[in-house]
Amino acid sequence: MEKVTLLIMLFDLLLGLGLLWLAWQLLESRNLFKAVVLFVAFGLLMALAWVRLDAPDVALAEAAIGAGLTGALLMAALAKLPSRDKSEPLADEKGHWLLRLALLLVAAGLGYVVHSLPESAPGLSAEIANNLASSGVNNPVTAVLLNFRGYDTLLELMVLMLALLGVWSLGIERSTREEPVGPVLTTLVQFLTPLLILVAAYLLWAGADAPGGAFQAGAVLAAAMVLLLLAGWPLQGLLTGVALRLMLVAGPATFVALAGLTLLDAQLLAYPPQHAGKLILLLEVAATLSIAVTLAALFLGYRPRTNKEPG
Amino acid sequence: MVPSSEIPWGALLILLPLAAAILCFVWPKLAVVTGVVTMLLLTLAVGGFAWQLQREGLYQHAVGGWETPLGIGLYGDGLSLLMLAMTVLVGLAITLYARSYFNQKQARVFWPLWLLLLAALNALFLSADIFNLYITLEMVGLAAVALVALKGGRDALNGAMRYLLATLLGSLTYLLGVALLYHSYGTVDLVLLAERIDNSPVVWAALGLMGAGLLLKTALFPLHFWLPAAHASAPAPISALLSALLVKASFYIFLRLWLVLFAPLGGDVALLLGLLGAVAILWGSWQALRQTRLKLLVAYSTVAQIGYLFVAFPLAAAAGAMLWNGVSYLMLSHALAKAAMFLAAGNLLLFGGHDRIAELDRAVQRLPISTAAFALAGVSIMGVPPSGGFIGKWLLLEAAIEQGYWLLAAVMVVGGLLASAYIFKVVGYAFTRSTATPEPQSIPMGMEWAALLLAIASILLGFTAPWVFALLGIGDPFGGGAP
Amino acid sequence: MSASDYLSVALLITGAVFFLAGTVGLLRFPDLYTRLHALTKADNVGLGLMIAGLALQAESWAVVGKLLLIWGLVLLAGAGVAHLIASGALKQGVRPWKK
Amino acid sequence: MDMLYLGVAFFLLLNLLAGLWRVLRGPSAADRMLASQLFGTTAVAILLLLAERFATPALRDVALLFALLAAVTAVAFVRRIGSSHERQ
Repeated sequence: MEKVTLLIMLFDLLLGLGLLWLAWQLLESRNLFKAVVLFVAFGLLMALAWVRLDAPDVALAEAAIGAGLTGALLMAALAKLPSRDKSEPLADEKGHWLLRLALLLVAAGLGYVVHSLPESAPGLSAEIANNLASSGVNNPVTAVLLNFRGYDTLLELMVLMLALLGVWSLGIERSTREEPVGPVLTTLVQFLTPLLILVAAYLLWAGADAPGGAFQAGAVLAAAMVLLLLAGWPLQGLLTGVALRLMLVAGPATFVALAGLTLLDAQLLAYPPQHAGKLILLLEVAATLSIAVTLAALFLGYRPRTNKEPG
Repeated sequence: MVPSSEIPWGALLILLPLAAAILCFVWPKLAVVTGVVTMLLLTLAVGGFAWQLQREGLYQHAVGGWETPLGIGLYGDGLSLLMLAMTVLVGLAITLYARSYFNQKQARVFWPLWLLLLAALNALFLSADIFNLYITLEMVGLAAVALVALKGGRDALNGAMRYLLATLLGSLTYLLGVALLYHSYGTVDLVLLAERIDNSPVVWAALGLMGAGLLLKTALFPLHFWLPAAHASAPAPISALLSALLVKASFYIFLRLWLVLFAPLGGDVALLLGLLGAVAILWGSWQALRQTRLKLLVAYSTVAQIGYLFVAFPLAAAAGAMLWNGVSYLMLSHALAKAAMFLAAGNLLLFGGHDRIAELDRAVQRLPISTAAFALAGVSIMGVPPSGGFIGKWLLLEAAIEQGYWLLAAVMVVGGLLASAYIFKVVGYAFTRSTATPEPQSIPMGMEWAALLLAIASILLGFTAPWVFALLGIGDPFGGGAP
Repeated sequence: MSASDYLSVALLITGAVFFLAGTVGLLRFPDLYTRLHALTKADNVGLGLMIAGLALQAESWAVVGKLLLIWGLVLLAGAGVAHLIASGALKQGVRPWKK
Repeated sequence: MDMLYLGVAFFLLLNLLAGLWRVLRGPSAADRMLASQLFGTTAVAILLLLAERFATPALRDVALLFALLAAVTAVAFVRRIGSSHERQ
């Protein structure tokens, strides 16, 4: 770690205070649209904060999710609210000061505790560096996510699937009328979509050696699909039935199949070292597809009707 | 042919339901068959796991071949086994019940969710890694939220939303604690943490956060506010698994953390937990007695019964492993009895089209199996011999009296009396004729027997204690052995 | 410092000034359309100058390419989005400001 | 040079935070959206400066993502919020 100069400290201080102020403003906002824009700005600053915390992988994920998907998701959700709910005051103010006081106390306590943390964390970096050579990849983050602690990632993919099932348990498609798409939007979308796909592929490929990987790539790919959905492309029509469901489970299914195969050798998720790199790439490709389609389906907000189901 | 002792039962308990969930997600037509077959296979797997545990002792498996702290360790002892067995017993009944309960549209979502929930629970009970536990906890929570929302409509959505907020708050608070511990000790493995941990503000903050998050999910008074609405508004099989299994999952993590991390640090926390437990018993039982709706009554009864689990904490230091055996037994018998009660209540609701207690209208004659199931499960909830509930409560009561905790002992007795009062209130109305008699609906046999079999099991537990305690001792989860 | 370093300094500082101008415009101009105008100056010119300044310092042509790609994207997306927002506002009846 | 990169980044961050006033003030949704577009560009510039200052090429990828994805939120705004306001 290099010497922290005064200017860096000032930058970090401004960033930290800015984040706190933003968080406060957005919680205080009575206007939901304003809160959404503030939340997008919060994501932006948060990505900068991850950069300053030396976590470019997380910064990439935050950029992909925060800048692209969250904003679009929240706006789409806002548009679905009846206008009555938007202007109504959100909650009564009574008793809130007690809650605020309690939260302030918790925050102060946490602040004290974090201050008393050891300066240099013991962590697992040394351990990871020692085993990186036999993990099949060169990016320590990817090694942890898909090899050392791949079991956690397998379960995390299931969490994503659960989230989608949660949304689907709420009911199916309601038709909405959309405005026709103008030439500017069409051109913009036609230009951006291939680029987004290209960048997703780049992030997926880069993940083995540099920050990037399945989650970031999946999020960018999902952004491409969201863009197409917004521009009125009838993706819903293509993404129905077994084909959609197969794409949704590609990642989890590959992971579970691999886990089953390794179990035949009596060791859950232990890859043979000479194939580890290839297996991780396979997992990443499948997971990227699943993550992208799941996020796009979550954006859609309902289960697309299959052809056999009545309207 | 692989010798059966080498079959990796532990890993199969997690992988089987995961694979099955994926299968019925992709092909909804196969959902029911897959669900039932998987449930039977899981029963077999738990049996195999028990046998393996008995022969070889503690189960430990380094996932991916990476030893801790770098990798994740699976870990199983007698307590894990008890929880797995509880899950599979309740799971069998719920599977049998759900087969006829859901319509085609709901089944599409129910089966993958239910199988994922089973996988998450099994993974949770086999984990000794506080971060991995967080993920399983998140899976369990999200699956439950989706299941609560399954019925659709305003009440279900409202219940699901409350549940979502409570469960997210709980797991994020827990995660914050995990982060603090990892930063301070460089590991998320429970066994390694126990070796490295010392008495510092960071540890207290971490344990406080993790504890608060878990207690919120376990719905210990006064953090129970979300439970009655969510548990009562869900469809019957969901209510059953929420009350029987889910609160036990977070309690199990709390107990593990307590046994290996909290307890050695000492402090008055145990007494506080005991007092909260005592208040929960009184408050929950009183509220249950006041309810006019059957499902809300059963839900408040859960709040009270959770209280019993916490009364044990101040007694544990002096009483040793036998007391924890009692707590584990109480967990198991409550799970069976409460699931039976919710399933029976679901039948009564479906039968009469409502669950107003005062209008149960001769349910004893018209729906005898379900009413019997409710009453039998009630016997276990009251803690009357020879039920499973009796064994657990007796061990607690004995310890409280021996150690001179008269107040706690008194609360437990009063709780039992209040429980009898609210159970008899329901049974009483089930005998009498009411004014309004709506057209009754027919109830499939499977749904009635699912409730009755569970209730019978909760009574039979009263005779199996020595055998279960012997299994519980594997790997010495409670330390110190019998007093 | 070499000549290219001096040039970089000048470009970066000029770029920063355009960003300042953009922000001041965003805060002080009287209506949506004039603010839009101020904004695009920061987007196009401000970022353009910054990228030119950084490109002079880049270690490889690949980096220069990536920098130019980023600028191109911001130009395209900025122009497209500005048009969409403005035409949307016009359709909704937000009137341009008149003195 | 390092001082300059950081100095300019700091200056841009100040700019960004000042721009938040427009988000808070409004008055229309479009105004707020515009301000957030400016934040996106500013963040891109800051990231590129930091990438040079700390010699972390990965930050250019973060900047690239911001540049690419800022449009998605804006398009969502135009297509969803823009039309829903008309009905009010």
